[in-house]
Amino acid sequence: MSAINKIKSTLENGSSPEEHSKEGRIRSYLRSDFIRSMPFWLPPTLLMGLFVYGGIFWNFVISLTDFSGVVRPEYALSNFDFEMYTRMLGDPSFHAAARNTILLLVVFTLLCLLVGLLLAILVDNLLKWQSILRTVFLLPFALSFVVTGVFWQWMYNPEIGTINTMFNLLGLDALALNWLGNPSLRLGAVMFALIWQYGGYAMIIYLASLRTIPQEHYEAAKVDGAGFFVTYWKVIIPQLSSASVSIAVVIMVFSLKAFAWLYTVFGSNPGPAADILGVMMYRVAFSANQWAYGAAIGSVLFVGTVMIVTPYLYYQYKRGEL
Amino acid sequence: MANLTFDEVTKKFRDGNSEIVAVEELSMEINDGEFLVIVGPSGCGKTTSLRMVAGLETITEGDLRIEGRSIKGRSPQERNAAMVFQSYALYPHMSVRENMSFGLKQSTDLSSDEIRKRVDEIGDVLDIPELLDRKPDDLSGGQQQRVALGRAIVRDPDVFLMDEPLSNLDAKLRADMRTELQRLQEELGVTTIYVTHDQTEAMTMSDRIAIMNNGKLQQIGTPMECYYEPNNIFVGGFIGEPSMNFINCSRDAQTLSTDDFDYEISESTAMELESATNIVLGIRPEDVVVVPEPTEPNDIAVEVDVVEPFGKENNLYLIPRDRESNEAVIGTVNGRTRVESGDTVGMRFPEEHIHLFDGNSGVALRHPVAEQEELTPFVG
Amino acid sequence: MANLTFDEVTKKFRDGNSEIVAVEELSMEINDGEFLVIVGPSGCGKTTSLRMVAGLETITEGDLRIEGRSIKGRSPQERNAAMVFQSYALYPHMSVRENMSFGLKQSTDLSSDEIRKRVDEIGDVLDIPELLDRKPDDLSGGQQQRVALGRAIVRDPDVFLMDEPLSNLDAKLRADMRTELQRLQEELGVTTIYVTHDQTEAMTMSDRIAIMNNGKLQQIGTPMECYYEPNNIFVGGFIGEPSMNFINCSRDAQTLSTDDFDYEISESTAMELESATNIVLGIRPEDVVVVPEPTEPNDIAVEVDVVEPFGKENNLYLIPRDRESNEAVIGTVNGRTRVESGDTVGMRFPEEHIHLFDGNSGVALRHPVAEQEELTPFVG
Amino acid sequence: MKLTTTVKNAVGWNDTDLNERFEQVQRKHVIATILTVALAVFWVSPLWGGITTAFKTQSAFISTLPLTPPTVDQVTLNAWAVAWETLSPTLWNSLIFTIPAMVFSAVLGSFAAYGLSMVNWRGQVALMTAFILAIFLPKQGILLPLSRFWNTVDLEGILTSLGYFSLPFADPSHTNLIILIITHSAYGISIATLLFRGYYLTLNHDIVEAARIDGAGIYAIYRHIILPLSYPMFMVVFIFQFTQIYNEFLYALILIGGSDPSAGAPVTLALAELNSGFSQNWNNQMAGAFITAIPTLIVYIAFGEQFAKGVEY
Amino acid sequence: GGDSNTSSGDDGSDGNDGSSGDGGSSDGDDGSSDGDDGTTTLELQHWWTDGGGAIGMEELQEGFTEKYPNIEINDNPVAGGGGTNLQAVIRQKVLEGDPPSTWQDWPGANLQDYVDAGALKDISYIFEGEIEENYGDGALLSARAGDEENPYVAMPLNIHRVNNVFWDIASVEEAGVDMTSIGDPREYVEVLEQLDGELDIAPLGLSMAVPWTILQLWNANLVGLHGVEAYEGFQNGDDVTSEVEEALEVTQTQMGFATEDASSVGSDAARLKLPQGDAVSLMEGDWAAGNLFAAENYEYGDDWGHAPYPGTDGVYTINTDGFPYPKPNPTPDATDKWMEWVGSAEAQRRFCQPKGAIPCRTDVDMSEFSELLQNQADDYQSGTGILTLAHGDGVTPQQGTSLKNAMARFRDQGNVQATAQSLMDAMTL
Ligand SMILES: Nc1ncnc2c1ncn2[C@@H]1O[C@H](COP(=O)(O)OP(=O)(O)OP(=O)(O)O)[C@@H](O)[C@H]1O
Ligand SMILES: Nc1ncnc2c1ncn2[C@@H]1O[C@H](COP(=O)(O)OP(=O)(O)OP(=O)(O)O)[C@@H](O)[C@H]1O
Ligand SMILES: [Mg+2]
Ligand SMILES: [Mg+2]
Repeated sequence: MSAINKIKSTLENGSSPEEHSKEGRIRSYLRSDFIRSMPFWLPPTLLMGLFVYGGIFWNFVISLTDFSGVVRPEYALSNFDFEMYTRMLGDPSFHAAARNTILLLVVFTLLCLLVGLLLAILVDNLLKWQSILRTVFLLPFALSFVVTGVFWQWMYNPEIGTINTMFNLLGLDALALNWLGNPSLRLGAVMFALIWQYGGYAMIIYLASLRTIPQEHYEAAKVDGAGFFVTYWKVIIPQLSSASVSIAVVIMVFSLKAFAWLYTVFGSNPGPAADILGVMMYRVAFSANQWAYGAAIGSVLFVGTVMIVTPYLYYQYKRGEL
Repeated sequence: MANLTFDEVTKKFRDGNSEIVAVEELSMEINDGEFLVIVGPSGCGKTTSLRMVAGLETITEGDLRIEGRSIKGRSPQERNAAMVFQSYALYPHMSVRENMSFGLKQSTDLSSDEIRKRVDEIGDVLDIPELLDRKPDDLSGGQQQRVALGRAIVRDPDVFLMDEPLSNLDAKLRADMRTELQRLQEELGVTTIYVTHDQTEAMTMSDRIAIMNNGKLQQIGTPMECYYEPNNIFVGGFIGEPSMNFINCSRDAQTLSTDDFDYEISESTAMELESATNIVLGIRPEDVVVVPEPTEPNDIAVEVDVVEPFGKENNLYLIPRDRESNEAVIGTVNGRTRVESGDTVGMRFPEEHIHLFDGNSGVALRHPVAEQEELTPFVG
Repeated sequence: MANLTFDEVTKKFRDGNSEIVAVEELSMEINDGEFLVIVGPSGCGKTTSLRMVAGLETITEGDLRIEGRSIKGRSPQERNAAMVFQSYALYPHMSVRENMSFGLKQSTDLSSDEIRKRVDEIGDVLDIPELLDRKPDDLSGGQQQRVALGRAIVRDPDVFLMDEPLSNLDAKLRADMRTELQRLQEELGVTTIYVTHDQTEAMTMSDRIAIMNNGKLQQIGTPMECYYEPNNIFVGGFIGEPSMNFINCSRDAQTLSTDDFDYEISESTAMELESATNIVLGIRPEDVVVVPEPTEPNDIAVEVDVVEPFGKENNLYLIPRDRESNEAVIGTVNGRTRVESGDTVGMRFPEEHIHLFDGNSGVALRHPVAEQEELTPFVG
Repeated sequence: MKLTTTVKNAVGWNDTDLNERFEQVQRKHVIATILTVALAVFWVSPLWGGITTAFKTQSAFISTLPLTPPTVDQVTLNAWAVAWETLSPTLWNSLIFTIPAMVFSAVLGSFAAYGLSMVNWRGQVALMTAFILAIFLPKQGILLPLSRFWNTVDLEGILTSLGYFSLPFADPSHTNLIILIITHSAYGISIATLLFRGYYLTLNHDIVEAARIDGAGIYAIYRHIILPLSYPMFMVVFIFQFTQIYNEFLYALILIGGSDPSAGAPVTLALAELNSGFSQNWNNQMAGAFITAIPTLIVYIAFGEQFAKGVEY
Repeated sequence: GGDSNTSSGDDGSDGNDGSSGDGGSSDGDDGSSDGDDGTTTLELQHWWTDGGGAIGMEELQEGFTEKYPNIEINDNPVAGGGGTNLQAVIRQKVLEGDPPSTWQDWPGANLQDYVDAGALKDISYIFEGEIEENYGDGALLSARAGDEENPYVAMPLNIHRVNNVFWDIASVEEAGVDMTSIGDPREYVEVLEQLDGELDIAPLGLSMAVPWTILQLWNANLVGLHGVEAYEGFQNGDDVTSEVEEALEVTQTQMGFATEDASSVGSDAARLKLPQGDAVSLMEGDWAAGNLFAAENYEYGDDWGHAPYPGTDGVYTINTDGFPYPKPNPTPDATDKWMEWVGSAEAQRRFCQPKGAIPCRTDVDMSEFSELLQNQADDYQSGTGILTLAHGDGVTPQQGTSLKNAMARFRDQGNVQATAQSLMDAMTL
């Protein structure tokens, strides 16, 4: 049983009803931790509920109307339909954006974990400069997309950009590609830049998690005859799975923020190769004044993300940590 | 299976600017198939010695040889030593079978089938065939311990290295595992170095005990040698539970005097002491004879301060009468003995059972008369 | 300071759909100022019993009374019990002084000055005045243990509750703290319930021992009662180290027979057994008499399988000759005894020292003849 | 040769006992050091490009590569001056709402995590799920409802009727800033709750029980035990939230609707002023980017260690 | 479509009348606040925070406050995203019924949604007379939200010409090409080929990171190849498939001549390719001249040249900036005055000269303007004005978004037929 359940049951049992009379029950109910802990969880719940779920619900209602232009919609049941959702089905822009969004949520998250892990392993094996290099990798995390978007526009410049300059210097001219221009590379380039920005976060959590693995496991593997790579691959990395899950959740949140990066670099029109639902929603609503359609995209995005996160929640629930 | 030689092995750690000498000029020979226990207080360098054999620490000076061939500089993989860690260090994400197979996969060319067969065999030996598909987290402490052993055994190593493998178990289980480990080692006949700070483990399990203190070897010998003929005060105090009683005396010819009493020794004993005047008298609690009242010349009148009952025996904390001293002499009496805190009794140190040490160097000057008794019933 | 009554206390946990009965109809009375040790194997309900007293668990059935007044339904704050946790549970962010003051601040109206004075006092009692301004993380295990004690003592509670407070310490320190705890409790005279699974602690520290198994109380009594007059096989086996030997016998009149040997009992003993035919003979290792060879009628010829040397004594694992059986009888002999694995010797169970239990219910039918001996020297 | 020396210094070799060291400092450390340093150089290169640009004259910018540092006659502080002039009035606004919002979201998140970890009731799992899902809210999707909401709630009127504006420090811009504080707090709660909850799961529950026995109630336990022990996680959440809120653009854009500093506009809106469409002045923009990033960079460099420690739980 | 637009426009103007009554009453409020401290605050939002626009804006405000000292201007810019940020803000505010006094926007069809919502006031009373007479037709059309049927709802301030070609004289001379005599976009393509063959640098500077520049190029090609009729046909939703496709094909070919980094540079970086010597020619709006003028040692006429985009001589593709008049209006009097000021020759002179655009009015003294702008002004007065598709003047927000979206697809996927179809579909939205 997890520690938390123990805490729960202690606190719960500590003053749950023991008296059997009605009066006593009410009294002890009022004294129960459920009631007494209310001041702790109720205000944040209300605030979060109002803004987040109120907003989501409102957004959903808008998606049922025909709201466009700059005339406020009439919220009447008779106006409600799912037209915007059917429209989505036939919209090639939506298909492209949905595909890219899923790719970003899944592939970017995985890559980010991978890079974070590699960085963590490297930093963990340093004898010196650990803390300074750790800070270096974490620095981009502090910056806003408005800034990093511009940086990467330069980095990717096929002529004067750092990336291609580097490849040319290394004699790998074949790899000096048109990163943002070539539609088939664009999304990958976006992910790479995002990894640069968020890899440090993954690294820092992985580092923390690596520290919890007893030194004996490395030594046992060594004595067992495993080399450096086998030790990590077979012994260490599998033990990081729960850290990976929790990093993945946060990284997925970040991947939704790719909106700001794309918006900085491509405006509201990254093209089908890199369009994502967040950008499309903004474009549709705030450039084309098609609020209802934008709202519908927003609802789909939220539900879709939730579906991707559900396995995580279930995993947490199974482990009794929800 | 091999013999192992420590040749003046020294290990220094750099700690900032200072140097820590963890092991100092350790020399000993461990015979093929022997079960050697290294014992000593915390920080005395036991683990470090073991890890040098495993190849997890480098050797600063001296040499280590297996079957006469130096293993200095070889990587752990090349040493064919198997290690059991105090924390077990089982890989939590692998099943028991995978844990046990891992070393074989990494360091041998055996086919999966052979590995499977071997693991099954060892599983049988250790009586854990039904656990093979579980994860370590689903096992009890004792079962984990067994798996950790299995992981070492399965590799059929030249040397077993065990670092306090039983210290995470509770008393009962520890006693069981002790016997089992011993039986297994005998069966397999693999040269074994076993590290512990628990002298009971050292006594009961080992062929020979190596006692270390402050990085230095104090004594190496069979349990009985170490118990009955400790080289010095340290060994005398460390081996045996409860500890040997030590009494500081000044000697004048055949008289050992303390503030509380005088103790006359025989001439032959006195001769063994040569010219030493600063003497520590050592006597084990079970050798202290408690009598209803002092009758013989050397008997001392004492008060029973505390009675610690263990069932079969009681430990009496005896304080010389009319003394404020808190330094009690512990004497063991039969568990059925009617004696209570506050009683006044006599305490006797039979001369044939006393140890005498040089008070300055701590070196043993005289051991009890070596007497191996014929079978006599135990009168606890 | 108060007496404490368990009145048919039952605790059930819901675990999914099934129910776990952690404690079943536990009734006992703990006297004012008494030191009661609850002992039993893992999972027997010791901790649960303690936590019910603390108010950390509710009581499913039955009642708990302090000084005759039910404390059921009262919150922990209202019970005036202090608890020492196995993990110490010191507040890591508070200094030792703050740790000790916290309870007083929360549950009394004492002024800061009074609290300070009281903490200083207790600091002196525990000999930790110089630690008061340190943080727990800067203390050694033993010091932390002392602070945890201090935190409990300072509140001057009606009851002390301690859940395996020494199990995180190493053997030597544990032995020291044992004595100290006992001394303190005697000094303060606070009713104390102490939970452990270590029978040595139970024996040496307690006024009385309560032995639990499977949620049920097996026996409550002084250490000597529990050791010499165990109520049943469980208690007999649990108390004492090494454990009592048990031998299943079938009885025909005055003869107890096993596959290996017959054992004749006296008429008077036979009468105590009444009609029971399925008998378990129990004898403690130190009561087993090992003789060079069988001479008397009840003597059994055995082979020494293993010799476990402890220094002052050896445990011999004795196997009836010509038998494949692995079930050895353990006999303790003097440490100086010359005996080796493989020797053939005789084993004798003196009738005055045997326990006889009903083979079906496990209940004790006959205890050894109660004999408290006068002081005799210990011949280990 | 030079490389070896560098590496030797890096891994702490000195020339004596080199052989011994070579065994101890294994190859993997050397390789790790080389790789990590190379990656680190790559990692900072975009930032480096930004810095060099910010110090270059416009013509130097046109004629040189971003990563080459400016020569003496190409250096100018002009861009910094321009950027500072544009941004400085709004930097303060940013801090005024970022810090309270960071504190509120962290405190409320810690409240929620405590309240939801320490009690057991039927709806608890559902509520926790709701908190976690809330993290995934696409924020572009609720801009419209959000601005509707704040237009319906007449905060200015409320503040006026509360007499807020007669306070000495009050400023009309505070209406907007308070709107931002509340909004960011509300949206930050969910991630803060998640982070705190993960941390509270690792706390030794014996401590809580000890406090109960010591006579502490739910509030006292939070106040005296949980809160002080949450320090490392507060550092993490603070840093996390500071970055997220400070760098946020969309909410401020829609809720404040202009980069007028006296209306409470944050620095992110003002930064956009340096990038106004048809002709972009990179030098100013880069200088602006760095000025904007100063607070977050300070936070990371000063508290990065705490962040790293805090996430170890 | 047009009909219902018109009728809703009528409705709008009905409401307009009603709310000008409202305006009157709030006017009264204003008056009372006038009485209090004698000043009114005009809230002005725009995105000119940098470069020539910022200087022009300063001039504009300065002139206004000189003229109306008791009207204070609350200068509240929303920069970034080439105006999209401001537009997002304004739409929110209009939806909330809480617009600023006025704001910078592209007049023309871009305002159609506001007109439909009745959110803009009929300001014919300001236009009638002097302003109407002196404004060019294109500017007046954009003031009517791009639709002759609408009343005047916005005051255009300046005009940019979108159909231009710029070139680097040294390079062109090296290649032996005459940029001024190119007849149409196809010939331009041949010129590009020739440049490509002769020179090491890219023939064309073009930004493809954002789709509006491609849309702008295509727009120019359509007019250059098929004249104003094709443009009008396209705008009216006629079937001009073959014309659209041909223009797309040409555009696609041209994109092939762009600099290698076209897809990752913004429009400003693309313009700088000329002074940097990385590209020979450039199809851009005349705002690009601002960048070229700004480059050191790079002089108009000596180092770089300008001409109308091939085939569009005599056509003036208009991109205006202006100020819509929202209702309800927080400061009707002050906004009236602002509108009058913006419509004045003085204001347009002060603004347009630093901005690098020509005035909407034809009676502004151009003597201090650059030679290039003087030429442009002449062309504006003599040529046919059409509203640009790449910005807001000629298309509604919906149409504009769809056109750009189609172009972004075109850039990535290069499918001429599909793009033509989406482009034409967009215009029927
Ligand atoms: N990596 C290291 N760096 C510096 N000093 C070390 C290192 N490892 C051990 N030491 C020091 O060497 C000495 C011996 O340590 P070692 O671990 O061998 O003791 P031990 O006998 O195993 O003790 P324990 O019973 O506590 O495990 C100690 O003083 C310890 O502090
Ligand atoms: N909160 C709980 N929920 C369900 N079952 C529980 C809970 N707490 C204890 N139990 C069960 O009740 C029984 C008694 O547990 P308890 O902790 O009292 O044992 P214990 O004697 O203290 O054991 P140990 O020596 O291992 O500490 C066990 O079977 C345990 O699994
Ligand atoms: Mg050790
Ligand atoms: Mg327990």
